[in-house]
Amino acid sequence: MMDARMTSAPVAGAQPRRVAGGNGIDAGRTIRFTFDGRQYTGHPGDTLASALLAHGVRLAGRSFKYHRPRGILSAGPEEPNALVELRTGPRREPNTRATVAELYDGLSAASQNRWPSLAFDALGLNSLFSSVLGAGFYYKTFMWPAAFWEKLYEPMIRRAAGLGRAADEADPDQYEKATAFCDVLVVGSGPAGLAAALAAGRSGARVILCEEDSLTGGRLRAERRQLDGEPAWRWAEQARKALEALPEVRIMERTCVFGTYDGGTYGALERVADHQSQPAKGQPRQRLWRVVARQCVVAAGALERPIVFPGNDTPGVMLAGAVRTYLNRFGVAPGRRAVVYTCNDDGLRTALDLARAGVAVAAIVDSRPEGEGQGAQVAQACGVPFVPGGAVTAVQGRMAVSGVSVRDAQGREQRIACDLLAMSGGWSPNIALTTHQGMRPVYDETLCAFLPAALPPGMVVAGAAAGVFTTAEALRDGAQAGARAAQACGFAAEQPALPEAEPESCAIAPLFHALADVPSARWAKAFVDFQNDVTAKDVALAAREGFVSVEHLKRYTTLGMATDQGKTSNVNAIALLAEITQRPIGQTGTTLIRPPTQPVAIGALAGAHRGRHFKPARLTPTHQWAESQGAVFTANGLWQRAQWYPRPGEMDWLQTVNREVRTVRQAVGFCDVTTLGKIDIQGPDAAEFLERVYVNAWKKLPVGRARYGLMLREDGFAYDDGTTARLGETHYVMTTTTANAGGVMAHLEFCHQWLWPELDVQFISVTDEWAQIAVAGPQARNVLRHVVDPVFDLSNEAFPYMAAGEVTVCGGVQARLFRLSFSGELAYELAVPARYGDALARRLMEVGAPYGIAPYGTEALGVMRIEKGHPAGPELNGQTTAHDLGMGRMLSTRKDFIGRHMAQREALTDPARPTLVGLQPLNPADQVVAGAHLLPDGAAATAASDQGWVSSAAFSPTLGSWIGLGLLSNGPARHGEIVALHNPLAGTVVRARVVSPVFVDPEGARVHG
Amino acid sequence: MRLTCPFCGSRGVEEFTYRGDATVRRPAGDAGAAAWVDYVYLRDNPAGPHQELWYHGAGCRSWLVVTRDTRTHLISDVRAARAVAQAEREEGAV
Amino acid sequence: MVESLFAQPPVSAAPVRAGDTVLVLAPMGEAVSLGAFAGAGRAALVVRVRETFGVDLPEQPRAVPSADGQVVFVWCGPTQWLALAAGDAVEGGLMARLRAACGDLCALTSQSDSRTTLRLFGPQAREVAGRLVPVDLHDAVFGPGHVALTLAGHIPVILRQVARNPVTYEFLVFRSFAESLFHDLHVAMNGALS
Amino acid sequence: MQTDRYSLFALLREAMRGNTGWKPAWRKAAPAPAYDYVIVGGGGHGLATAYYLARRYGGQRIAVVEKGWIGGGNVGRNTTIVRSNYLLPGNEPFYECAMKLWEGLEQDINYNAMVSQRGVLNLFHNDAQRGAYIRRGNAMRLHGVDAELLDAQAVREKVPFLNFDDARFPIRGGLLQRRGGTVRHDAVAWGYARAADRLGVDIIENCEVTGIRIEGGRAMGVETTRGFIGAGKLGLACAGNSSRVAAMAGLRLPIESHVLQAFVSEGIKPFIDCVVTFGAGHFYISQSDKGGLVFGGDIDGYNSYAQRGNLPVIEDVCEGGMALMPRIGRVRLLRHWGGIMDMSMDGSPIIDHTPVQGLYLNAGWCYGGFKATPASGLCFAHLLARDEPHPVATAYRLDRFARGAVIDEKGMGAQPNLH
Repeated sequence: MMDARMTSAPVAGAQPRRVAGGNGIDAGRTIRFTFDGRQYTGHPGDTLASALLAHGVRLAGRSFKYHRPRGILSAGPEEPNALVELRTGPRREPNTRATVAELYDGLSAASQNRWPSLAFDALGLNSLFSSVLGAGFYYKTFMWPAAFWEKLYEPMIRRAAGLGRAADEADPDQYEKATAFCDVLVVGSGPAGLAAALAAGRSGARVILCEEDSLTGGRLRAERRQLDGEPAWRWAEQARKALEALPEVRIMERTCVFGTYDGGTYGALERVADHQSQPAKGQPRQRLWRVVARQCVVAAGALERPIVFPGNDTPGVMLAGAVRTYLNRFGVAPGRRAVVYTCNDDGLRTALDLARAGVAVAAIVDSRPEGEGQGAQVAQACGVPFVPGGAVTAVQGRMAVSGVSVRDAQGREQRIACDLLAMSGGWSPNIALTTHQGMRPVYDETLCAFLPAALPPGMVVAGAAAGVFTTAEALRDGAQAGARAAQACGFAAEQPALPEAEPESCAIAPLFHALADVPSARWAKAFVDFQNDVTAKDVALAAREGFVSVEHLKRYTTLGMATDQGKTSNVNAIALLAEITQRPIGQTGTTLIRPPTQPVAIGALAGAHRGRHFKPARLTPTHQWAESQGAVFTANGLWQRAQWYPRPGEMDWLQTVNREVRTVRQAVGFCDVTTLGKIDIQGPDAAEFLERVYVNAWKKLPVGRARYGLMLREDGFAYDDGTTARLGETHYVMTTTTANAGGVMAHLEFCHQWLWPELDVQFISVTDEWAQIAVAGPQARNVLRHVVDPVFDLSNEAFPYMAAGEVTVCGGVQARLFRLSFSGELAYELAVPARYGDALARRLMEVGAPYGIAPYGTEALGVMRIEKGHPAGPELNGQTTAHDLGMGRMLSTRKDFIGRHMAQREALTDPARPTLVGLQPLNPADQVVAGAHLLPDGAAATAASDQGWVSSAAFSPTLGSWIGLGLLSNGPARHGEIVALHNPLAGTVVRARVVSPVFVDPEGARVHG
Repeated sequence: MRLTCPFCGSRGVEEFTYRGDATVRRPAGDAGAAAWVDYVYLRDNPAGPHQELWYHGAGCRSWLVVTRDTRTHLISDVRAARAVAQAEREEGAV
Repeated sequence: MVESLFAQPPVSAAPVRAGDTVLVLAPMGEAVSLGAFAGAGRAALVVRVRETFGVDLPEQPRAVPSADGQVVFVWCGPTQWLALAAGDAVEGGLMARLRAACGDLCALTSQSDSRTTLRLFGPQAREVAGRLVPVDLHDAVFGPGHVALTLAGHIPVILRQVARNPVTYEFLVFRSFAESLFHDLHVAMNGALS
Repeated sequence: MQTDRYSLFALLREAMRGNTGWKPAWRKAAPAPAYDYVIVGGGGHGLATAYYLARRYGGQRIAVVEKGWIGGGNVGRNTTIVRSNYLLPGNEPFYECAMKLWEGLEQDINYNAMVSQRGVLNLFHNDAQRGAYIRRGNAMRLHGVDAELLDAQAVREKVPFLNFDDARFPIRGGLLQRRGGTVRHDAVAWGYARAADRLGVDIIENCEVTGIRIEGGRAMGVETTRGFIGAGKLGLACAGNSSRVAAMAGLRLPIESHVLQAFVSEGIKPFIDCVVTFGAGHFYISQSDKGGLVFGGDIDGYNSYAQRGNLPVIEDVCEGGMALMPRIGRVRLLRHWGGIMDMSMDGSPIIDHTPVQGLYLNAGWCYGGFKATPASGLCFAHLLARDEPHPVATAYRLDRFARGAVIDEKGMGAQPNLH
């Protein structure tokens, strides 16, 4: 057996199978590429497939299961066989269809799923065991012993799995997204699509014409057809020019509309730079379009069906229409001596085109009986032997076709030598976009095709996609569809003048396979799904085992689940199943075609937001300053916050944080707390509103004072907390946790707009308006006196704990001052307009220096709140109640508020619920770990003894001990008890005493200082 | 999917967040426990037209009452929740 | 001694350009939100603003200048507007003027530092904006004076077109997001031009 | 009888005779007038229920009625992950019961469902997440379930292909359950169907329930497109459509139906050998034995019976994928689809009686249904046979919402689309 490649060893520059007249290539220029390391040449406009065929290369890949040698079946995106790894290194693209990979100078491709080489593939041996490896064989074995699955069988299977290899490194290219709006989206630029775009475009409608190919024209480029006496592809080019001249028409080539989504939204992928060796600087490789269209004309054409017969996967067996594409568009003869096998008149055209190109046609085999169709005439015109009522029963050759066995109507078999078999089972309308919303197509017996029945709103189908197969009718159908679509958008559309097309016949008699005695155990390998190696036998076996629904067939045999998603196999499979189960095709059903219509790179669906730009980063007003201080940042939601501020000589973060805590406890520190949500609330009913959203009372809060508030969800569990200050009679500013800032805003709007529209109140976020800086520590007041303008009295009497008011700072800058303390020290939060936050930090450093001031980060903030027993995120986790957090008494009984009723349910008021406690290890050096579970001291480490968990933990430099907050069953009643902190993940048990959650200054004297 | 905000116009669903059934009503303060369980937890969850609450959080911050078919995702009506709630109050008051 | 604090711009980057399309940080100006109180308050507010500023508060997503050109009122929701001072031109300050005019009829809240304005203009401006903003920016649909509260990528923005020649957009974005939006717009500019 | 067993021997024997001796995996049963037990829903849970009823509880005269073809719902639409890494005591024993059943499933039902315990790794990215995962891992360990905490370095060694160096939310570590993994989803339905069929269960396909006949407060059977079928006990196992079917008995459930999308890429050579969950985006992934990357994210977030979702979630999921694994940028998404989830109000399932006598409910599986399949079947069978909850499913009561004894793993409250 000879490798086809070796029979036509290429000389650089020579393309032995190139013929004259390719309308889509620039034959005047030659470019180079490599396949499996070997140098070849081609022309701009070639695909990798056409260029390989030009060199006589037939063998392009290996199949998934049996590693059968495979060639090039098609000339389009439906290709199941010729899949390659395109490019190398981080740009390696597995499973790229050679039939749509545009050739560029320097292209490098490699075959895949073979070892050691494409011509000799060791796993080709699988083919010998195919009778064991039939559909679903793996469900029936590999079960003993149980442990061997992971150890032996699965690794074996996984080694054989997959086709190409993903790149080993991050994709270096950029991707982009965009949204486009139009009145009429036209999908496909064959005769129907061009006519539709012209009709709609000339009405003034906004039209987007998407063509997944690099050139407009569709089959007009693939056929030797005349329109108005000119080659049809010329008309396509003129139509394109005419469209280009219309200001509201946008032509998008290399753009595949891959999905129909709700509300007239379509997903489309534009291949911006795939036809170049790599994108230019700043250029995205691909662009994802969300196209919002009022109307959509699907003119996506049709896909030719192979015929199922033994050996139909041998390299050199091609779709008849693809052969014409290679001849007419690319100027490539895919063989030197061809047999044409068809069941329809369209397939016969291949014989004509081959003959015209000088390729010997050894025979035309037409499945239809003598006298049906135009076979005899065509055969005569080409001077070719004609076999009516015939069938191809076998293919000779392993690596490439060397001949075929043909059975005539009388049952006589003959062998015909050839290197190309062009087959046509008819055309299946490309209706994928019509089924994405769950509308099932119906089978049309006359056309032997599934056609859309119901359509998504705003969608029409035209041309071959609607089963309108002749050029003249497709033009007319497209023009009508385009005009109607424009009219539906309110434009006065007329049908454009259409060119005159020659008469043509598309007559067809159904033919899906050439197998005798359905079903038969003797069938040789006749492939239905090429890539996944599903044979007619597999379909029969599945049916025998009861997998007779199309869904079951698909899942049991993996039919239609390969990279081509059954484009060339689904209809044949349904027809075969129908025959085996003796049902009409229409009643056998069809599976829905899932989006995308063509595989879409994950990078393109992801777009530009990658790596560090995965999500936007919100920066606080002091961010730059903190950076200049060498702060270490941490993400808090989208915010970046300073976690701590290391100083030279500090050994680790813990040392830094301890120093920051001590600074606050002993002198003064400051911390940017801008990220807390801040909501400005104004209106006559503001107080009443707060009464209803918070559990506690608000009406008596005086102007100039702040109060801590707790919100529940309506189901009675704690939701969020924070302080709200009354700035005026009807003016409040609420703070929320950083995490819930957006959620609380939505919640307030919900309550206001939906629950209590009668309340007169307005909200607006002021989170970004103010740089809010906590200044905390015994020296806080002294430092602030240097910042707050002297007319404002900061004395304890004039501005006590929980006071709030407007001040000016640094000589007249408007500011707000709140005497709040999260740390438990004498503390303030000073808010200045955000633009001054950076300068305020610098000023605080300057004026605070004599007092020993230092900035502190979120870590020290967290340590101090644990020392003070303030609940935060780990305690307010959506599973806890006010009671659990030690705030049960805050729940007012004198008013309705969100969550009040559900909070009274028995399980929420059970005293045995885990409740907030402090935990102090008996040995201060024993680390307390958040997430450890609380068990009675000495109890066995089982779930039955589990009584709670450690929610937050830290080393307290103030106490010189690790400490924790936890939620412990019956907690408040157990102060003094010793419990065991179990952390089986780390293998540790720490004994700790249950204490009050307030570790530092339990009387709260310092905040009043 | 696109929602037509009565204030902002037709927008992609990514600008909105969903809250659920808009036919349930918060019980009066003195309603019994069963009424609260109904309100907070029980849903008709129909396969067909469904009145539901959406929030145009990335837009004008309006809560909306949307009527949408849960089988087809087709939207037949969008109203401002506040207007709906106010109209109900007025009806109730009559 | 009169002290003052240095006002830090929200974006550190200098203006960027791709071809003739330019992205710049607009100068910080005064911005005040107006949230109309309920009932008759809203209608009264419209009247009061008309009397004081010679313009009707827009009832649709639009931005309208006051008669003297000193203030632009941007629609921000069914009961909210954002008043933007054009430069430092508002005598006595925008907030003070608004408070005097209509402080009793609406909530007035300073947004001067909440919002940052990134200005994008040039021949590719529409193309670039369309990369990030999922609303129809076609000239016949969205022109000068039009406003959209929407997302630019992941970032909430108030987008408005301020000129047609060259096409100029302003993205009003929360200050903390400004660096990220600036970056995203810059990437989109490079992509649209290539 | 023996000839019907699956084995390597059977495969070889059949290979010799052209694979002509294989029997249908299950009979195409026609409905009898009445059964002791009628299970509505021929998905994984319904079929497993029938199997365990017959096998472990000596149930006889059992039927499963299915409106379409068996396994056409969520058991054939999920991302195939099994795990028992739950936090709350109401959930953990139940899911561990499922895990143990998975571990012996293939030998039990004589069907290779490719239970692959390749490990499930949940990544965390900050201290708060770390604490929450430690709490969860320790809860698992206290229940006798395997769990390991990995630090960033250990994660890097295990899954070196993640984005460690240019991440917006750096990976700080992960919680690993080695016994978690994947199971070939369709095979679960087919395997249970085949095993139940061999025990005499009638699996009645293309038989849609159109009504529930109730007399004197008691469920008597179901009206179907193939006639009335009487039932001694009637079990609903039709998650996704629970509300619609329960409504036939006049019940309103604490459930909303939502769409969850799933995704598969083209087949590529395997490089992901465990299940990975991204803690800073909506993304999880595994790689199938065929080479496809199987991944998903959050539900779309609105009520839906349409079995399909929309672009924003697709984009969001892929964005998460690229943030976590930037080398998959050029791998192509092959197919995406949606399943209907019974999203309960606390994110946890319901296996309980209903107020209608003789009517039992198995519902509210959210997106935890597939991994639960064997235990769900076992516990529902137990409830049907014994009229009391199985010991590992005692928390899954319908009245827990009224009592407040919710099982809310995520702490999201009565907001199904947030669970």
